[in-house]
Amino acid sequence: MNRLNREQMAARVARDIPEGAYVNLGIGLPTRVADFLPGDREIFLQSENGLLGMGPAPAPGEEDPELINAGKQPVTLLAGGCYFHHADSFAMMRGGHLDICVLGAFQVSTHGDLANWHTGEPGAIPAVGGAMDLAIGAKRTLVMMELLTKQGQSKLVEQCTYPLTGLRCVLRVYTDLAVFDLGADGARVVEMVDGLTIDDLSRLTGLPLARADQAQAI
Amino acid sequence: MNRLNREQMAARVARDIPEGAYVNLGIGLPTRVADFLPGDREIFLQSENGLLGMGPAPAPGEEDPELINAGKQPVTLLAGGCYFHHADSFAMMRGGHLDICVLGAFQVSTHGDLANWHTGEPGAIPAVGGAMDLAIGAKRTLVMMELLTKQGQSKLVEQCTYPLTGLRCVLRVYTDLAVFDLGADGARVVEMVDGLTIDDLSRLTGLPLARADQAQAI
Amino acid sequence: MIDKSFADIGAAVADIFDGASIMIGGFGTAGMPDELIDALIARQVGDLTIISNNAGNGEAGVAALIKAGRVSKVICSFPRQSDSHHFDARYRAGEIELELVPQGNLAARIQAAGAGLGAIFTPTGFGTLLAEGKETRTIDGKDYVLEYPIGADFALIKALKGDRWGNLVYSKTARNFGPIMAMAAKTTLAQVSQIVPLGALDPEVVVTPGIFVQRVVAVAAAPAPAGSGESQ
Amino acid sequence: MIDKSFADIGAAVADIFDGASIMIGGFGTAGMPDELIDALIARQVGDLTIISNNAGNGEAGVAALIKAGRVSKVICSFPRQSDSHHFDARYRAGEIELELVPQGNLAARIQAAGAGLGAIFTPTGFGTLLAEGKETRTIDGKDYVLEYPIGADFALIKALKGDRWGNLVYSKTARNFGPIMAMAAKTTLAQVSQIVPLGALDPEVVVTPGIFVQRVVAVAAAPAPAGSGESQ
Repeated sequence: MNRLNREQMAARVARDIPEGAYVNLGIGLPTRVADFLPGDREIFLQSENGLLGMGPAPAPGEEDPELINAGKQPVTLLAGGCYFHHADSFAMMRGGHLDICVLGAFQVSTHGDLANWHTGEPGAIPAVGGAMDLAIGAKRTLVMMELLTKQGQSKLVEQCTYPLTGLRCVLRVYTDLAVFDLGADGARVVEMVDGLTIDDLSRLTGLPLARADQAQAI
Repeated sequence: MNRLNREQMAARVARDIPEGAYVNLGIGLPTRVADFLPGDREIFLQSENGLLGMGPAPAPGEEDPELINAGKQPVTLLAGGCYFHHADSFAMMRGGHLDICVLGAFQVSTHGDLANWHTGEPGAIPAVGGAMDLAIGAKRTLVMMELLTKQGQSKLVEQCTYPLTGLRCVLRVYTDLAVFDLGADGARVVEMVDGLTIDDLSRLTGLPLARADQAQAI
Repeated sequence: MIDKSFADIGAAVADIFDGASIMIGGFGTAGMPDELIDALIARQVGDLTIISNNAGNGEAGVAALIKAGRVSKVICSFPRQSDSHHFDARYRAGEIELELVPQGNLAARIQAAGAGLGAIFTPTGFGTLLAEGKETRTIDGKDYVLEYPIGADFALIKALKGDRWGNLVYSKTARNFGPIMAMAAKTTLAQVSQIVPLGALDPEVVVTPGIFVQRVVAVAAAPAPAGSGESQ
Repeated sequence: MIDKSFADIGAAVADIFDGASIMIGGFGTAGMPDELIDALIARQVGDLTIISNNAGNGEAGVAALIKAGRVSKVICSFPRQSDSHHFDARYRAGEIELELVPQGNLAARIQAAGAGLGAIFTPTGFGTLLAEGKETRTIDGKDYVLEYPIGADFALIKALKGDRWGNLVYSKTARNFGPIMAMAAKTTLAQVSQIVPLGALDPEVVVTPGIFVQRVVAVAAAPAPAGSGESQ
């Protein structure tokens, strides 16, 4: 069984981002998707702190403290990119102008609920940032995450137990073992890694899983 | 009795506009106030079609069809002026950022209701423009108008009979015969032209009128 | 490579359909996308809903569209002008429906559509004819009217310069509704005096980011009217 | 002559009072008005409500204000960061109240305050903990939460250049909340790297018109941190 590593997961997501797409890549794992976007495809990366047309990290010594991404890392701006204020930036996100948003998750439910901002632990200081805006604003909200926690529990669930970020907002989940489409009818397996069966996935997740008509190997 | 002409009315209003004020002058008669603002006082004129720091009309031959005021007349921009889009422009007006707005009126009620957009005549095509936004948005909404119609009816009234532009929004009315402060208690006469008495004004307007404590000649 | 520029203005408007809602920028003639409107008139589509500040004046722009009989409804703040005779005639003939919206509500509702808000409580119009039948609420002692977003299938706007990604800058008061209409329409068409190479627009001064613009068409700058000075 | 520039940064903050609500620009350290905050710390006012995206990180800016014990409430979207230890400690000690607001709602509520709206129905947060107890409504099949404007007594923001009328331009992503906070606060203080003569800012590229800015203070541009390139 060829479980995907994080780079392979990022590469798999990148494959589904078409030329011309306006995309926000969430903090953490989704940020890596940028490294796998083919250079011959013009794709517009937005960062919610006010830039569109985000380029790669600057060369060492070229960092500008006033040119950062939402993760507060130094970035660059492509020719043709631009800056704008926070209300315009979130208008892009909430007004349905982004084609794709890729987010990490603690849990995703089979009908598309997302939990990725708060573990709900007592004593934890909550912080939400732009997570809730991203979850509900883009035309397509995608999640990338490992399917199982370190303790082996499925993060794809019937009902999220962590506090929700958004309701019925996730259309597709990319994991290290399979790709799932979500919807009112539940989760359908679009792709699996070699050597895995639907039954295996159902056992690992504890979920009834249907196979998409066009399901194939990742 | 020295009834003020329109230039004198404009000059009278201009006297009350302090240095540093952000001001919108409505279409028509109020536009003339600009001609009487003293040159040594920096006053910021806003036009709702997207400019702040409006200057005088351009010299003949210097008109720019893309540099106009809300009345669609060619204007100029002062050094230090700037352009912005319509939502930001109306945010200035509706968000309480303008200090003073000067409007014309069909009628004003003694408690500050304004009617200046529509005669209510059947068959008239209604047009409101920015009148309702201006009426309610500025810190001080002022009206300048002749006190009487050509038929001798008072335009300062107990209750407006024309369709309203805004409720309880006008603080002061400058007319050719007197200046009135308005409020919940009704109209108080702040100034009158020489040779006029409160009784004369009450008779002309058909209104009970109080004299402001500091009332004086215009 | 993404290139939103259209060499053929007719191709840029080719998918505008019967019954479409169309925002048209401009305040008076400043910022009026006359050439895009002419291209639209050349297509035989009608029953259009036009969202614009005015209902056309003179013979060009929105006035020409109305004259051609393509407009069934106008949403605007100020239809009646000294030279709005084409609108006036169609309106009096009962051929055009008018939804009159205070200018600030128009701007705010367009901006709300672009920003994804569901509705806004606005201060303008409370207690007037234009708020009749609308939900109202007193908030912190002040009265507001509930207004809904205004979006559109298309926006036709005029800018000064654009690039192949759709970034735009404007000229003076011709900016007016352009930036917010670009955000509120599903498909935004911008006519510009000049298409510049990518990167030629300073990223600090782009007014409309390309994400809000789907098509850019260069039109020859109109010759300056007699007696007018620079008109970039 | 109107001159909003202050030579003395202490004089610029001299009327900030106990219990004031203060918006502070910046996203992380980009756009954080450190010098204005230092001047505020030098005054002995407390019980402040801070509205900012973060609750301070490291030792400067909002973190220093919190460390100094001047803050009783924070309204922000993202308080918890790897180096937000001053906030964390005060919060866990029960000394600071936290109102957590999704970032887009924060921006929209600040913008609504500046624009004079009474309330907005926003799509973000519906069905989550952060909308608990709030009014909701389904509009055109989509669910929204009613949110109220956030204004403030003061805004402290950082821009690149300003003039004596208060016009501002910004630098890159340091722009972030500056323009909308300037619109939402009763009194806006902008620190800039340079005060330029009136007319030096192109009227087409002014981001914040002077009407939204009451005071402008020039601060020396910080020396570029070791290993950093240009930092205009």
